[in-house]
Amino acid sequence: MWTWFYRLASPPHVYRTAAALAPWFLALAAAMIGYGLIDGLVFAPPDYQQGDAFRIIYVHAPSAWLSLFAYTTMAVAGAIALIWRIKVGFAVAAAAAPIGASFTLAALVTGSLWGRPMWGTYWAWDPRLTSELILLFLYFGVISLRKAFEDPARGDRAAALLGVVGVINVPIVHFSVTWWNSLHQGATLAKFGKPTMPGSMLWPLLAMLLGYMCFFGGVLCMRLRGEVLDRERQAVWVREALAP
Amino acid sequence: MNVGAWRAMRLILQRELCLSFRRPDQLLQPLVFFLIVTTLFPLALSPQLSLLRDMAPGVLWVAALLSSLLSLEALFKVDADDGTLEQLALSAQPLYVIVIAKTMAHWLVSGVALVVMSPLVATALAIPVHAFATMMASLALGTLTLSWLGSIGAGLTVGLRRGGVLLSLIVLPLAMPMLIFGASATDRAIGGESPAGALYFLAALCVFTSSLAPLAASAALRITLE
Amino acid sequence: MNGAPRSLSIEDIHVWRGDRHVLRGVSFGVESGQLMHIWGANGTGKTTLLRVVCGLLRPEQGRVAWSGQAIDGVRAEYQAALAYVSHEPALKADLTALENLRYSVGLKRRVPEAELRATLEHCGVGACAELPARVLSAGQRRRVAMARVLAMRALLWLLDEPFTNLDAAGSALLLRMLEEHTGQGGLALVVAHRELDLQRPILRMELCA
Amino acid sequence: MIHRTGFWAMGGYARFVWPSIGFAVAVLVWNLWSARRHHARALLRARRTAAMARSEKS
Repeated sequence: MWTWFYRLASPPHVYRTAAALAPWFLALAAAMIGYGLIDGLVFAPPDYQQGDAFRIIYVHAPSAWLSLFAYTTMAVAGAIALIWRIKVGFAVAAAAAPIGASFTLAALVTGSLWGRPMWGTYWAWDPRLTSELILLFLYFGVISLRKAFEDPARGDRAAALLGVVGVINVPIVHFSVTWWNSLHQGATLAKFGKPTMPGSMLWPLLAMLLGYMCFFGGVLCMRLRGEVLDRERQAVWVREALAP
Repeated sequence: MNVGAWRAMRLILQRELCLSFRRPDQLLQPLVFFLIVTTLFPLALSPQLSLLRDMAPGVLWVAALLSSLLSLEALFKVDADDGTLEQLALSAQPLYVIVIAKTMAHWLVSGVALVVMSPLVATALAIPVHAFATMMASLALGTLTLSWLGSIGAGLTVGLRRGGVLLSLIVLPLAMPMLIFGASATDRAIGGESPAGALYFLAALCVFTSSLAPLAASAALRITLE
Repeated sequence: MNGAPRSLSIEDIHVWRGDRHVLRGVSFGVESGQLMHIWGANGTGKTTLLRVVCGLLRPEQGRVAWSGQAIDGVRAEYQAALAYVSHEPALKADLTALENLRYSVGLKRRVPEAELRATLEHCGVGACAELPARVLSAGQRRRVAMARVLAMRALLWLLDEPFTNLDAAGSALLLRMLEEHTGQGGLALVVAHRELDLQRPILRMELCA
Repeated sequence: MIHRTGFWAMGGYARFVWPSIGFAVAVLVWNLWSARRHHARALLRARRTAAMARSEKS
């Protein structure tokens, strides 16, 4: 069972599988994001309180969700790599970090663009946006720590450890920020995502969420190939694959 | 003949304290920094007492955070530079014993000193005397938590030439919950409300980091010592 | 020295540093009473090899075994049995020579102060016991590091360029120490550029780039 | 035509909705572009290493 697992996680196998999977993920993503955007922007009815501004949720919520999902992926891959010494885990963690950071940024920008008409200001220290901002800082920490080491293998392991520490911290940050916010402003701010959303609004949102996940899978595969190649530059299989 | 973990911890603690008291200037620098930063705020904002009282907990906590961070960079780096960290790592003691002893020593010389000095700064920032007890308790818990978090960051950046900025980049986001609870405990005490809730959360954070950080920091050291 | 004969075996060690294949399948064994002299040009991985043997550096491939057991499994026992001197003497500049010994040797075994003083005396730096390491000369610091190795009463000595900065008398003393250590059944790995003229036969290994 | 303007106007929130969508799409495109570039560069580095190894051998 373990040998099978190690073979599955062997770099050449991962390199080839990622190449095979990426187009499928991206095609699915294109279909779902395309449907979600058209249905969400054109056909879904405007919100009775927020009007058409609520449509920003179709890009904000998937970005925010993905920012957390990518961080978790990064931490879990790093933990697996540290504990069971599966080197591909480091490559996955390294590949997930910049993708996650970009979607964190997207969630922040779209969130504050939504905030301007709703709160009258781009930035209102809303607990979710504040957590998202701290998440961005955590991403920066992990990415710069990896780059700071001259020896990439050590950078990988240090960054993986920081990722694990950060993922434990994320719920604490979220809880403390929510607590802090309730202390200072009360729940007066309008919020995204009411519990009862009619289907006509919900379907495109679900499609967007799934589409973003697929997109993440596809881009992760693409980046993963680069990371694996960099780590295996000296390996025989790379030389054979590149032999003229 | 073997040396137990407690004895080893006591020995390292003794070594650290001895080293810090041989260098009193380095002991005082973070404290002076704390004083200077807290002086900056009234100068930059306004010396109006009512305004100061509103800002005081935040100012106090941010200054404490920064000055603690300042001395954290050296936690493992000095020993790594002169080769004694390798000797400690090869001393047949588990790495976390070393981490715990060194972090406690750091807290004793930086955190406790900050707590002791805080009433002075608090008076200058117009914090009423009845809030001193809460403020000092929260600072004690907060600086201890920060020392633990910092030990992880210091362990991760120990081999790097310019680790200082990176250390702050790593540790500050992790320290934000602590800042929130600490500042609001102080804030509530000033306003005459019960700070119990915030203090409990702060204590919980402190216990949580105290139990996990030594493991994380020793894992970090094992990676960076290579 | 304590009892049973021990052996250290280094089995097919590979270490990569970035793109550089520093150690390419190094293997050898050392047993009680043997000394291995490791030499080779700069940059051939001598220090790296010693760090692998210490357990500070984990090799990409291969293993280090102490009496047949991988050192990862018997870490505490293995570390208690070894004394390592890197190319720095590893002394705290602000502590005295004696305090340096107290806080490093003291972590390995309970050791009375008088014994530490006697060891310093034996290594020719008894007069420096109360001086901070900062004011000692490079050669004196080396001697303090030698005293640390002696006082640890370790079975396995790992010495990285121990002759650096030592004068003729110091080198002779170190050679005598190595002779006695191996004579009593100790093991030693010595990285050195000079010849080790001991009476006992020694093992030699050259590392090549 | 009225419907078209209505759609693009987003009920008066066009200033916020379209930049949001635009930024989100830009992030998606950036991810695709940078992932491609990342792999291409890694390929280049690997080729260079392989060429160096070959020249060392011969």
